[in-house]
Amino acid sequence: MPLSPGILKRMQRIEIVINEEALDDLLSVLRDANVRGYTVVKKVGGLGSTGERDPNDYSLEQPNAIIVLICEEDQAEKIVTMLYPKLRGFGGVCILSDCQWTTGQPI
Amino acid sequence: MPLSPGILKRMQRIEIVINEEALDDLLSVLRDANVRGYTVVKKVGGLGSTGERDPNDYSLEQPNAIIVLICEEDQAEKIVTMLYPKLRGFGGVCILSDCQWTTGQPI
Amino acid sequence: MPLSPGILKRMQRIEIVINEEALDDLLSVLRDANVRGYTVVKKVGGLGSTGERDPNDYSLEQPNAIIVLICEEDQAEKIVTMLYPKLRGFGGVCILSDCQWTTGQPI
Amino acid sequence: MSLSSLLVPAILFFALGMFACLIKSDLKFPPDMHKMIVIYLLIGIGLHGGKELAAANMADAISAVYAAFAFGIILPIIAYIILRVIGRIDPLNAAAISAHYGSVSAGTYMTAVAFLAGIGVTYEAYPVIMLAIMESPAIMIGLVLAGYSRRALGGESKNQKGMMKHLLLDAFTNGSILLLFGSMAIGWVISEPSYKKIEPFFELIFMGALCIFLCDMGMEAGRRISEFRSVGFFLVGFGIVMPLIGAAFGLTVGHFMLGYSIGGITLVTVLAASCSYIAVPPAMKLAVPEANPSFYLTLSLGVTFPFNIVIGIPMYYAAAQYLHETYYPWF
Amino acid sequence: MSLSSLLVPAILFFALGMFACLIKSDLKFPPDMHKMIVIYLLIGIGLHGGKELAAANMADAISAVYAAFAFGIILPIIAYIILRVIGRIDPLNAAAISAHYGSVSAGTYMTAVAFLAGIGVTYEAYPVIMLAIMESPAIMIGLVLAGYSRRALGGESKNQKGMMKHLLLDAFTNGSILLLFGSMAIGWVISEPSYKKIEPFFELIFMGALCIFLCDMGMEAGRRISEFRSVGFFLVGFGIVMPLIGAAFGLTVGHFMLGYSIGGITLVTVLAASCSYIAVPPAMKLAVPEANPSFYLTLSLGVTFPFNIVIGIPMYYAAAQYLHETYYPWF
Amino acid sequence: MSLSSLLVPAILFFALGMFACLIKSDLKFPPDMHKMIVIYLLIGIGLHGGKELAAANMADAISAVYAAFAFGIILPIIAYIILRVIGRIDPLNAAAISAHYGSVSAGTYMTAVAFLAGIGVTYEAYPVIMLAIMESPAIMIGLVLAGYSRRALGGESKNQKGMMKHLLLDAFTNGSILLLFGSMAIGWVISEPSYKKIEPFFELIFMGALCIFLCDMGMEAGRRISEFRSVGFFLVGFGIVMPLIGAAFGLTVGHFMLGYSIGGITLVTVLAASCSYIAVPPAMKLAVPEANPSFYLTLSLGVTFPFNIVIGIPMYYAAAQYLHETYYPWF
Ligand SMILES: Nc1ncnc2c1ncn2[C@@H]1O[C@H](COP(=O)(O)O)[C@@H](O)[C@H]1O
Ligand SMILES: Nc1ncnc2c1ncn2[C@@H]1O[C@H](COP(=O)(O)O)[C@@H](O)[C@H]1O
Ligand SMILES: Nc1ncnc2c1ncn2[C@@H]1O[C@H](COP(=O)(O)O)[C@@H](O)[C@H]1O
Ligand code: NA
Ligand code: NA
Ligand code: NA
Repeated sequence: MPLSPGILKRMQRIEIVINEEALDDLLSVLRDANVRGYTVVKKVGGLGSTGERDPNDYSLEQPNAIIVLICEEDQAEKIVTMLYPKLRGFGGVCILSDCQWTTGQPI
Repeated sequence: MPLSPGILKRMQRIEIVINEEALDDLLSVLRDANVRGYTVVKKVGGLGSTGERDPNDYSLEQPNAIIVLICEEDQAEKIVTMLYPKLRGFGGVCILSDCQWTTGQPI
Repeated sequence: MPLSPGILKRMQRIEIVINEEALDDLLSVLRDANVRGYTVVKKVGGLGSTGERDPNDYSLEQPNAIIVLICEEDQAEKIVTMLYPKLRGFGGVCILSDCQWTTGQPI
Repeated sequence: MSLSSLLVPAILFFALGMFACLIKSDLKFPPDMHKMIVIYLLIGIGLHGGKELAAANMADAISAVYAAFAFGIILPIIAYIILRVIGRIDPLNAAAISAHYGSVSAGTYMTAVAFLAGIGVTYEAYPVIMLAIMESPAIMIGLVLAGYSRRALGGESKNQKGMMKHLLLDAFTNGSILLLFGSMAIGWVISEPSYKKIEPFFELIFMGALCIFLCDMGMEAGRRISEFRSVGFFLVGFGIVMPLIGAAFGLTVGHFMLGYSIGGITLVTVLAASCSYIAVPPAMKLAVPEANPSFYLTLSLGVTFPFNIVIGIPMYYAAAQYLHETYYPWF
Repeated sequence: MSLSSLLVPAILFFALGMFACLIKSDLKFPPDMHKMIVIYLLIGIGLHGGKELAAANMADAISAVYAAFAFGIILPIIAYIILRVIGRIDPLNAAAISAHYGSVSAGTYMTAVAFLAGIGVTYEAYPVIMLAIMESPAIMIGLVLAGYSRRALGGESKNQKGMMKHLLLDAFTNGSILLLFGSMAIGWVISEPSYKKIEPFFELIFMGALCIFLCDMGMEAGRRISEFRSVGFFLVGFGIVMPLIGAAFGLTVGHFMLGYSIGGITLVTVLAASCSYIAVPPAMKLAVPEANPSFYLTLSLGVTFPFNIVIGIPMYYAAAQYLHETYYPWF
Repeated sequence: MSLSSLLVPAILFFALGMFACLIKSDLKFPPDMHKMIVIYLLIGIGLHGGKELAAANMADAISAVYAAFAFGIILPIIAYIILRVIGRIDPLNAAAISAHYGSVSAGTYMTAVAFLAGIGVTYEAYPVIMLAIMESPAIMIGLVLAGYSRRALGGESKNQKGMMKHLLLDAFTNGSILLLFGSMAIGWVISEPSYKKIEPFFELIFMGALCIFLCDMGMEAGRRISEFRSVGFFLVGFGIVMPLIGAAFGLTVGHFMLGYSIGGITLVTVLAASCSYIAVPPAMKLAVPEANPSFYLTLSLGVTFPFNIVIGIPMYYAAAQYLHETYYPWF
């Protein structure tokens, strides 16, 4: 893209979907990894290996949470390495993708 | 990235935004495509060819839903081929992008 | 991917996270940039340079909003150029990534 | 009627909501709260109406049904003509807007009931049936007008019949209408002691809950009113004149044809003068997607609704009083 | 008991909800509204029960506790045997379903209370303790049955003990049970004038709020009932027969062993006949993840709950009446 | 004052909420429920206050306003000095925390009202005006203290004036304050029969709704209290001592200067002793972003609020009783 490289910076986008109950644990792992920014969407539904989850189910209210995290490549590596062993316990999904950060000041 | 390829696996991320009313139809298409995992965010707003949608509008309560789906490349192809003809009816958006799945066990 | 190029079209995905209070301002910037489609998720939490935000906090109810926008490359460039100076005021995050749009009719 | 009749809590709370919006307060009620109060109010109004109807005269009830249909058909046609001929509004927007004026606003109706209760005036049970009935014919007429416009514009006439059937079904299965009819039926069949058990919830605290609802509606109206520029002066004027035309019909029918008491005439007038913001907007969005929703929503929620709440209701009441004291009904 | 006893508003609103679902109305209550009403109803029922218990006999209260435990243990075992032997249901699903039938449904209980209030019948204070107690033993038995099944299937027996402890704790810290017990304790200790202050909120308007709750439950039941095909005819039949078996136990215990009045027998019967949809489903999802939730949820919410509401309660009442007038209690 | 005066339902529900949090129950009220009850309670308190004020003495009302301003200015300064001199807290956190103690907590005020109602004690109408007024001066003082600290720290003084204007506006347009003032005005102007129509909703069921609110606040307090470690022992101690200092002021002003009854003195004392968690936290987050919100929120919601609810209110009442019976007021 013809945008000046001062405006755009290559970063990694990490997206995690887990059981909302495990959210606090996950966030504390992230804090241990010195993460300084993330975004959380709660009351999310889904289907996975543990069956269907519906945040509004009358009897089995089981919400997921989505966490989105933008960070530099080496930090992404660190985070994934830290999360990897715990992810089986948490269940859910964790994906990485490339992105470009537009403000010159990455966190 | 220097992460071991045993930890990361190339996958496709499919993201769909549709009218919440069409969600059940879409999910049954996905089930037909043998999808074994997805994440759903409801009560989402937006602007599109059919105008503005606000889940909290007093009179025209019209929510969208976001569906995010991580799958292998060939399954992504299958899903897109199945969805393609129906998408015009559903309206909304369906995009694909590359991502890397971190637990060794793709669904 | 072996999918016909008639089905898939390269586009840009812009994802913005900002304070929900700044949403109206942002959307009017987008409207000025002639954007014809976007998706908005409200009541989103997160952590950033201005501290933690929890949409359900009893006293400091401070929600973020996520805006996702699919557009063509040159429009993405235009939007980023327009947003760039305002983003510092808005705070938050704005990232770009590549994606493929599946319906033949980009907005 | 003194000024104090305006100092009805419900109306004051509406004004408070508008004021909050005006001074850009961060006051905001949770969206679900709005939905919950609407559910509660509709059930309350239905139950009360049903109980009264159980004791009412069938022949009179049927006259009310006729009147409701007449309003639902005639008012949108008048509105359409005004919009097209005087306002030169494009046909499809005209059709969509018109449909709203053939229908009713439950919020306005309840405020009128609160107004009458506040000044101690009684009223007949029939207007509540009219309230429940009036959504559907207006939606149909809106669709007919849109079809007519489309043909006039030379467009393809779409599957008019299929749409009609679809909308008729929608109008019947519409949650609000179903709740109103359903609780009316329940109020009708249950025994007096049964009713007494649920009366504290559905009647005793009704007026207070209405205040919260109207405070919320005041904020919504304030938000909508600020968009009046995008709507244009003609339409804003229309949003004030059309309820007056409706009111003239309502007064005539309520007094001369139905022969109601002052309270009953006021309610019939309010029904004719008010304009839907519950069932008609989504129906029109579906049936006339070419029309701009911000036109009919601004008119309905931002102009006609506040006009009726603050100025209309006391005015209609005064007119009903005058008519009742001056003329005999025709029948 | 005439037909009019069926015309209890609470039951009619349940029917309205099911009807709305049947005709595919877009009527939908906000999910948070459901949670809020449940919170309100549980507190209301707990306070009322606590106040009555404060004036009650301890020995009698303890008999009620025994009965509650007996139901919670015996009924799931019977259910398990029927499911396994007659229905040839796989062991883990059988265990999960069984646990639900040893437990109770607060919604059914409250409807029964509304029913009795509607026909002016009084009842003892003890059944409300049974309501609060009966969730836990059923969960434990469900776990024992699942462990037994797993061993029978030759699978690894899992950490049965740890799970038991975990579930016991969960059953105690479960929000609904805590709310019920907590407000029962509060109702117990507060003075009469204190209770009078909060009575309007928790008693006076209780029956009306229950109507809204049941309307919502009617929609949920309607949604679930439409899935009965995926559940199979045997299970649907089981969902109707099992409450009858429970009712037989309830009638026997309520009349012959506890010696309650007609109202009290009816409530005990309802407890035995009803089946949990609040605390047991999440516990079973956790403890028996191999079982299919749509089985036990469809049975509980789509079959047994509506059966009890519409047919069961009046039937149990009639049976209690008959028993009470025909036989003497054993003690 | 016997122990039974502590067994006020509102306080017991607060304790139940804290207990639920302590045993890590999964009990959770929907966040919107909290907002809805706050809206309801603020309107209820405002209406009631307004109605009483309509019958009250203007000169006395003005003394109350003076007292409110005095508290709002003096208490934060005292708090700031304690925090800086004794606690060696950094200046900006000290400023932000101080502002909270000049302000009030509507929840504490309402609990005190419930407490007085529970033991049958009457009180003056003026404290409710103080409640409405006391948010704003405290916010201003907080800003002044922060500006002073920033200059003392040698930092740039920011646009102090612009911020002041902005916050003044915010304090006025703040939703909660607007609701309180607005409904006070409505309660003032409406007629007695009008008030009677909405009284069942806003007064009759008020105490019950307050119980649910306090149960929720108990859970929140429990959550916050668990963070007291991150706050440090000095601040926790401050969160208990500062309300006692405020209470001393409140007792003096309420009895000697305003000459209120025992109930009125108690309420004035509660206002002085309580600490905001509604309007001040967001204002301080905006005005003093350098301060750590978890400090002032933990203190306000986790320490001072529960202290006042469980220990403070009965203590302040006892002190008011003692003063009233022992000394004459000065004026
Ligand atoms: N392939 C997938 N794509 C998107 N989301 C998924 C996928 N698999 C699992 N999830 C999400 O992760 C949650 C937990 O997954 P699981 O632990 O496998 O049950 C699910 O409820 C989904 O919301
Ligand atoms: N270009 C776009 N980028 C992001 N979201 C879009 C876009 N176009 C449409 N949407 C979403 O899809 C929904 C339905 O679109 P439509 O069917 O075109 O009205 C909209 O309400 C938006 O939430
Ligand atoms: N690195 C990041 N990754 C994901 N979201 C972020 C990141 N940094 C900030 N955010 C989001 O943007 C919001 C505002 O950020 P800020 O203006 O930096 O406080 C935060 O509350 C987060 O939701
Ligand atoms: Na009308
Ligand atoms: Na049972
Ligand atoms: Na104070």
